[in-house]
Amino acid sequence: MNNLLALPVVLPLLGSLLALVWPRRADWAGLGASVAAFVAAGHIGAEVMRNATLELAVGGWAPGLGIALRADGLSASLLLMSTLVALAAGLYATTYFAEAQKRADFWPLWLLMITALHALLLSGDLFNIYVTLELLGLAAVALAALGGSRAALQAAVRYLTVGLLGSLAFLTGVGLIYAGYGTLDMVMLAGRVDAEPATWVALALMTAGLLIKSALFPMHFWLPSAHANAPAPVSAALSALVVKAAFYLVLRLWLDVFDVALSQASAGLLGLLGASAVIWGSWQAYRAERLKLLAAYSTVAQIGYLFLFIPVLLATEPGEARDLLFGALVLFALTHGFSKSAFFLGAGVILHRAGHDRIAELGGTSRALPVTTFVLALAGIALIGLPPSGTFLAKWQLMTSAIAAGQWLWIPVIAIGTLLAGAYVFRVLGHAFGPGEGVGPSLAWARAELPALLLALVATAVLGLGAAQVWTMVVPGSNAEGVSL
Amino acid sequence: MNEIALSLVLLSPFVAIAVLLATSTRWCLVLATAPVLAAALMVPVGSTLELGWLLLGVHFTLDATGQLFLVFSSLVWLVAGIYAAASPADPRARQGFELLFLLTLAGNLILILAADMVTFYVGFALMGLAGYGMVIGRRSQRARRAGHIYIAFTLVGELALFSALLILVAAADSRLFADLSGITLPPVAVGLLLLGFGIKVALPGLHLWLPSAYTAAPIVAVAVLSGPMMKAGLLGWLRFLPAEADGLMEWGPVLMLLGAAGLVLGVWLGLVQREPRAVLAYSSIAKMGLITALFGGALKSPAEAAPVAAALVLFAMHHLLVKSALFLGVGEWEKRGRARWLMAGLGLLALTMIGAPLTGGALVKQGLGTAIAGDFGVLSALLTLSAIGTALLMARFMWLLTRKVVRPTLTDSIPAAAWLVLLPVAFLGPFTPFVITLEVAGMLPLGVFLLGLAGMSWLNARWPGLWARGRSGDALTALNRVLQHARRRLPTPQIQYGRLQVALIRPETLPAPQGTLAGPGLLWLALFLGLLAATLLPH
Amino acid sequence: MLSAEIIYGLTGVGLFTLGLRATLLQASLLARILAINVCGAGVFLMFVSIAYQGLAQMQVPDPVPHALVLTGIVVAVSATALALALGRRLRESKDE
Amino acid sequence: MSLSNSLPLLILLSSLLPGLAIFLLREESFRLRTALNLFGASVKLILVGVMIWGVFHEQVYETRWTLAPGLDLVLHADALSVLFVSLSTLLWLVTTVYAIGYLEDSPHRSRFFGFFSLCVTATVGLALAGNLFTFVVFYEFLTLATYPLVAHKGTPEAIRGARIYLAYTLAGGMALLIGAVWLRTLAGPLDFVQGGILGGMDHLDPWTLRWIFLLLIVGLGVKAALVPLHGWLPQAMVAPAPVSALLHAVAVVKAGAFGIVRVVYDVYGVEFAASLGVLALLGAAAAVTIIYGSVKALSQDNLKKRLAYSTVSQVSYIALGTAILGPLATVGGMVHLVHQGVMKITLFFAAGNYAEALGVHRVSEMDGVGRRMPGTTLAFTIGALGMIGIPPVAGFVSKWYLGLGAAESGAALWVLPVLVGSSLLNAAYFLPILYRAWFGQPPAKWPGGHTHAGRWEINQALLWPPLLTAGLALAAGLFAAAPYSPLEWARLIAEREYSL
Amino acid sequence: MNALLWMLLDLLLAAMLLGLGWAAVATRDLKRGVALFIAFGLLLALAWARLRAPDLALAEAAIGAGIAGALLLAALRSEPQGGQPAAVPSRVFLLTLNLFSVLLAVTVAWALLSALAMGDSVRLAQPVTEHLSQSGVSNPVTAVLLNFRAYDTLLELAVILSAVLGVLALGPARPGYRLPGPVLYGLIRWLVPLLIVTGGYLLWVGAHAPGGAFQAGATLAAAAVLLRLGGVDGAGLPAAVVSRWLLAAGLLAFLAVGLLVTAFGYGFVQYPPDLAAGLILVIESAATLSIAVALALAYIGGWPSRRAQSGSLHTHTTEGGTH
Repeated sequence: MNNLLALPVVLPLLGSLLALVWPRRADWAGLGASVAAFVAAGHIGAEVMRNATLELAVGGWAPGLGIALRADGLSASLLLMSTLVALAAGLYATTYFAEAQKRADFWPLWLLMITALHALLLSGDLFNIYVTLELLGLAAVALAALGGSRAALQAAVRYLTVGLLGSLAFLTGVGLIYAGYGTLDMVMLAGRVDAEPATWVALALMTAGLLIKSALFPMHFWLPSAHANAPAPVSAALSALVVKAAFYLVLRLWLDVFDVALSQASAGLLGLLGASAVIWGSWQAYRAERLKLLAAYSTVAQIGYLFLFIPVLLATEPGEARDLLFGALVLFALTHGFSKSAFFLGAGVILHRAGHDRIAELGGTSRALPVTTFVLALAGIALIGLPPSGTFLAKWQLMTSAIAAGQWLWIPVIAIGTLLAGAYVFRVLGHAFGPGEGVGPSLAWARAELPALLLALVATAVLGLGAAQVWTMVVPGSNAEGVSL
Repeated sequence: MNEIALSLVLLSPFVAIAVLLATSTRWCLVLATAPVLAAALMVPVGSTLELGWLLLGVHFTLDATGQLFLVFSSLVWLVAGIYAAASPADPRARQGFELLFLLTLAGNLILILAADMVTFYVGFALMGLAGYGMVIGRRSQRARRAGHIYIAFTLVGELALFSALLILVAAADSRLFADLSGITLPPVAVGLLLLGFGIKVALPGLHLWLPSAYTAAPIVAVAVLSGPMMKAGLLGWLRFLPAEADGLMEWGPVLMLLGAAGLVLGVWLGLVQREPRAVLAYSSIAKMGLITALFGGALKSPAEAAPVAAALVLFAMHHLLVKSALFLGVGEWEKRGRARWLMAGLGLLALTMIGAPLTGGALVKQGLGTAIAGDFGVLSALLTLSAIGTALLMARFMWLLTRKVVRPTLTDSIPAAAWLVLLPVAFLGPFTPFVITLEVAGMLPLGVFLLGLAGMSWLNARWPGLWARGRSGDALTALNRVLQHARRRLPTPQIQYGRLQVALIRPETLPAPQGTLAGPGLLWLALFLGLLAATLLPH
Repeated sequence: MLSAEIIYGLTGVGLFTLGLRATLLQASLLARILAINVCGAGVFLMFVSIAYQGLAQMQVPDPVPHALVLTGIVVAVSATALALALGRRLRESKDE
Repeated sequence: MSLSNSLPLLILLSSLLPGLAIFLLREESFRLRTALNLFGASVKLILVGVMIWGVFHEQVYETRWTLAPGLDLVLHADALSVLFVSLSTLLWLVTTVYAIGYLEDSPHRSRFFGFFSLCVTATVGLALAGNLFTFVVFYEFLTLATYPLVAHKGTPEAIRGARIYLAYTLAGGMALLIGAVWLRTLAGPLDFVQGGILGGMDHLDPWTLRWIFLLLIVGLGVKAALVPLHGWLPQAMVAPAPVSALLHAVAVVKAGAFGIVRVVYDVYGVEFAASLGVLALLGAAAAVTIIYGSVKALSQDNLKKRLAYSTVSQVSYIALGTAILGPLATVGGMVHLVHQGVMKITLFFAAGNYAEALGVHRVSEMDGVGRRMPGTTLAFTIGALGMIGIPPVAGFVSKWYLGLGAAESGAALWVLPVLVGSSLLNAAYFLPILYRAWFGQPPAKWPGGHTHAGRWEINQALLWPPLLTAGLALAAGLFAAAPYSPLEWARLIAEREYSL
Repeated sequence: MNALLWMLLDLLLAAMLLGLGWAAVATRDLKRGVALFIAFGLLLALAWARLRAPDLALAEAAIGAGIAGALLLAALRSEPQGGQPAAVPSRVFLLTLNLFSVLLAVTVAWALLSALAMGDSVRLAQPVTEHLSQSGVSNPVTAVLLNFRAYDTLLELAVILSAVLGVLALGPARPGYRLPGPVLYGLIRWLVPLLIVTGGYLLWVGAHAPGGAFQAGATLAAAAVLLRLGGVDGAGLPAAVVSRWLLAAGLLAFLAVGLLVTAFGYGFVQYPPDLAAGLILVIESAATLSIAVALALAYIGGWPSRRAQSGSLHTHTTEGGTH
């Protein structure tokens, strides 16, 4: 009976309710809840490191009849990331939204979204996951619309519609599964599923639904407009967390639940889509004229990388090699989460200061906002996948496994993607270093810039040098020792 | 003791440089050269000096040949030094002339005393490059051009030498000259050596730098160029191509041929020159041609090599002295015009040059004659030929001196004095026991010399301006052309951005009704079916 | 002899499909939302027919799918509300 | 935490921490920044001194940090790394002094010096890298640290140059990465071992190994500016003089060359590489580069560009020495690693001084600079003569051993003409400069530059560094045979590599 | 015979569902579409009843058809007449789309049939009936909703909340309707209390018979809708401050209970068996209020303007709310 697992869901929910009933105290309620959730997530992470997986049967009913919450390395690490990113982005939001009214609107929705994320990451029940998906989708759409601009609204509408389609497809799959196997609990299901029509179709439906939500090429069409037009903190969360949640589900279903029904061919298809996403997304990012649009497209590309892992994972024999690759996958997801949120926050700062985020007119930013420029650079390093960022290690491992598995196709894809990433990141930096007016203080705007800086540092330094910890968390029993001092 | 003496010899130029930089007095030239001469006379043959920590490990030694070179060279350097120090300052030539003079001297001394190839090379390079500064001493347009030509040739020579060295060291697995005699010298190396030193000794074809340099450079520079520096080339051959080493015999004829060519070329071109300096320059070419030929002879028959070499060295030393003295005299002449005592001195030098009786020249030539008596038919023929040629050249030289009118410019007397000191030594040549001998070998050139003078004055009276066609220091622009050619711009590769064409379609822009989700939706359905198919296929 | 669950199940599938298709083809937001609701109704119908199958052994139908569908209906109506509000706001922004 | 496993880390930190601290300094706090810089540099110098002594006495220094299971970040000190470390450390100190003088009262000095220190950190990391993975890490890190330096001026051409630099180096880094990963899948953790690690593994397919070698060399060749991967180098000339100096002498270009050495000697093993026949390829590439670079240099009127192309040519001597089988050539290549650095940095310092004091950027403007700035020009002269290979300057020693190695191994006799030809070309593009500088007629008025009042020809912080490095270049040649000289280190490396 | 009759009835109903559904989404005229959709909803309720799911029948009638219909009708008001000009897809495209849709339908049907044919059809019905006694309620659906899978319901309330907050964040409500004629007004006065009472009843009865928080909340919301139609802009909602509390009430109660029990050593949302009935009732009543307010606000489309807050009937409404 481990009630700890409920906290990451309950705390933000409480926070949102408090923020709802005390609009004037919204900031405090929000930040308090975020911090509390972060602490809880930290505890869960520690627990998971100690003994592999945690489970909570909500209501005391055995999984199957009741709903089970579970945390293993994967969900725990993602949980940690989401709490930290949420905290930083929330802190930034307190300065991003000038007028109190906006903040009063923002906080409850924001915390509901966080609630949904955590619920999704911890849930062990297929239908419950559907509910969290819907909660996540609605809250995200509402937040994306907060910008209020016409473009934002249009994007939000489209986001909502495709999101609903995706969830319906997922729900249909759930129905088929329930019809076939009479349970919704994923662990029980893993024991029962077999290679049968119901399984295949259900898997295809759920995956297809999730692919829309995770914006895998060519289902990314809704993402750039939605992410680029949302308020900066929201964009950060959308790109860093929400999209990844859908991917997390794909991973869960494919690796833990339906592995018997899978085939290398289907994994290969996902891989191909991922590859196209890498190339196309990076290219679009390079062509983008606005900073936030660039970031959004880069998300498309990075999601592609995540899907590249899947065929390689399935081709790798279970065992040490596969654990290594899996850890790399998690590391990649984490690094992208942090770096992308940092990038968006930085973009937000620039947008606030310059009144626009047109890349071609960023000249002088490095003088006016040195810290923010530094943030963009750090985040960019992680996006490109250069050392010491965690992405670098992840890519290294991915290439290693791909070569070992003889899947050569991915190597040039990764290479081209990386180079394009370098092109778009340094295109921004080049303009930022370029001539422009105004020399500002070294730290322009502490409450706005520090969160971004924190996230960027985590992505580039902490996750790079401390990456070994990710493996210890994700892979039970792999203990990498630190520096031999 | 010996070490100290040797190091004194080697250090004195650098000490002098220090003094020069500290107090820019010009007499440090003397300061540098005087102790060298002294030491050269004192230091016993066979004394060595090893400096393992220096460069790649440096070995010095003084052997018989080396001593001869050292004594005569340092004598010339001393006189040249005094001459330079005393002669009035040329404002444009000031910068660093002394410095380069001293560096050249240092290089010369190092190479003379070097016992291993690298050290020799270091000295040779130092001498050659610093020499450039002396050549362009006057900065005149002509001097600059001469300097460019000189430096180009010098560099080629040094690099040839460098490569040869590498091969030799690799072959001998040692840097010491001593270890060369044991092995068979790779032909490539020998060829490179001939090239490298051939430039210094002005073999035909490789001589092109010489006339322009001699005519354009300050007289002091020419004096040392024509004397010690030129003979360094010969020393190089003697050091690197020990007759005892195998694989050299077939090179003998080659050298003899080249030498003969040089002799003929020098005489022929020398006769048509209109400047005393140029005539002397070509006579040097001719003389070195003879020396080359003799050296080739020595290589051809290793058995008799030793005596020939010895005589050759004496001969070379004599020429070294006389040629330097002649040039210094010409320098005086250029300043004073036809002063009687000057003309007399030059006459005497001309006589010893042609080896007229009672001169050192006669002695060394006689020594050579005896050394090559035997199966060196060709060589003795060459010897005679050179005697006649030299005589004619000297006649031409003296005649030009007498003909040409130079307006005297006021000068001080110390340089002249220095020259006058050098004069008797040069006249008497190497200090062999002085014997008066009258013999045909000596009379012939004398006769030719006098006839030549007479003939020339007659010809000139008959057809004035006959010699007008002669030109000195002929045009050499090949190297410049090479450089010009290389200067032509090559296209630099520029890398292109944004040209990359991506053949991907945006899912939004399918041929679907706008404003609906139909396009993406279609793709989505396709995706679902694709996934399903992919999952089903294997089962 | 078609059993009820099969009839309604297939009906559900049909509704799901045509709702989906309409969602894709409709240009107007309102119509699209209608279609999505129909689509959802189809899914719910599948669930309920699955539940109905339980009637054979136990005398009551399986209550779990009912609960799920109840949740689903509420979710659907919430989404509809939000979507319509967005659409309204969008139109106003078009007008102003 | 004993010295033996912390020293490499300390050496790294001694430039990393000051660098990071400097970022936080305000623009005005000039003294503090200078103090930090010099403090870091001197501490590093001391630590490196300890390391030199230790390695000479066969001490083992190694820092190991596990990044991921099976992926260790290893800092390890062997003779080769010490050679490079000491070079970069020494020149860092000098360049820092120079940069302080060069950039006085110019904007963004904190940024500049911050990245400057990071750049050196990366270089030292490269030098101390104990396995291929670590090397790749610092190789990329170096790219990042140098980009802002190249772009420092912020002018459009600076940005452009930086972009081109980046395009080349990132691509190269990618090739290197792929090669390294590929090799790792075949051969496991690639710790650098004297004599190589692949020689023993005969189960590997030689053709695979050849391809990997090609990938690695292409990756390293970009930074080492092997033709045709050299395109970025002349463009990077827009950087401020100290940066160019560092780029060409120590950091970027040298990193590539150093990497080639590592791959050939400590990964493949030189004998094994030769048996694969890949060395011939490398040698050919190096030879072509040497000649091409020199020929290009002839046609440059812009002084820094001419120097840049001369770098293209000179650095390939190292690759050449590596490509020739045999200890002597190895010695030549290794020692040139140091010699080229010292000489080239001198040349760039001098070039910087001309630009700073007289506004002279082109060779055609250099008439008579020798009289105006004798000290600088003396340094320049020594450097140039060294580049040509004229004794007793250091360059001669390198060329001597290279040539000797070539002559010794009969197979590589073709190298001699290359050496000779390149030396001739070097002379052809350097001597005219010297001639103008010393013997040319100075113009009535210099193109520009701020006039420096005082008894020195230029701010002392700009005068002494070139003189010092020039002195080093001279000393390195003059006392080549003395203990602890670069040559001796190179010999030591060769002995340990060939286990003589 | 009997079974055959049933089957024919089923087929008829199914056909009508499909027909109505098709008509609703295929029509170009949005008004018609909405009307058809409401009809479709009612028909669906019938189908639920046929499938022995009375709770769903109620919910569908109240929410699916009722509230959703109201929302759609309200939206129609501002929808430009006749909808957007119909976009005509190219022939080939339409063909492909149809083909794919058919394939989708076929595969899903195939899967569904095979799933229905697979193994035991009991599924979770077995454990539910076994544990029903401990759930504190006798209506299995309510048991599942508020006990076995209470966690779902918790999040579901959050879903409603997020939707409403989203609506509220989009800006103020539209102006309401002008005052209607006396007839309708009288009707409203008469209907509203009835609806409120019904809602209270549904909430109460949910424990052992069809009904529950959602149906009840929807009914109350319907009352609010009527009020607004009756010209009360505020739809009888209390002041914003209070409404906020009401919005939060359901979740607050849920969380309070869920966390409180943990203090006594129970798991999260694990009711002590003997208290279960009471706790569930508390939660349900709070949830009812929240749902009602939420749906009402969603219908109004934002916070009603201040003036609207002082609507004629609002005190009455709130009383009813706190029933």
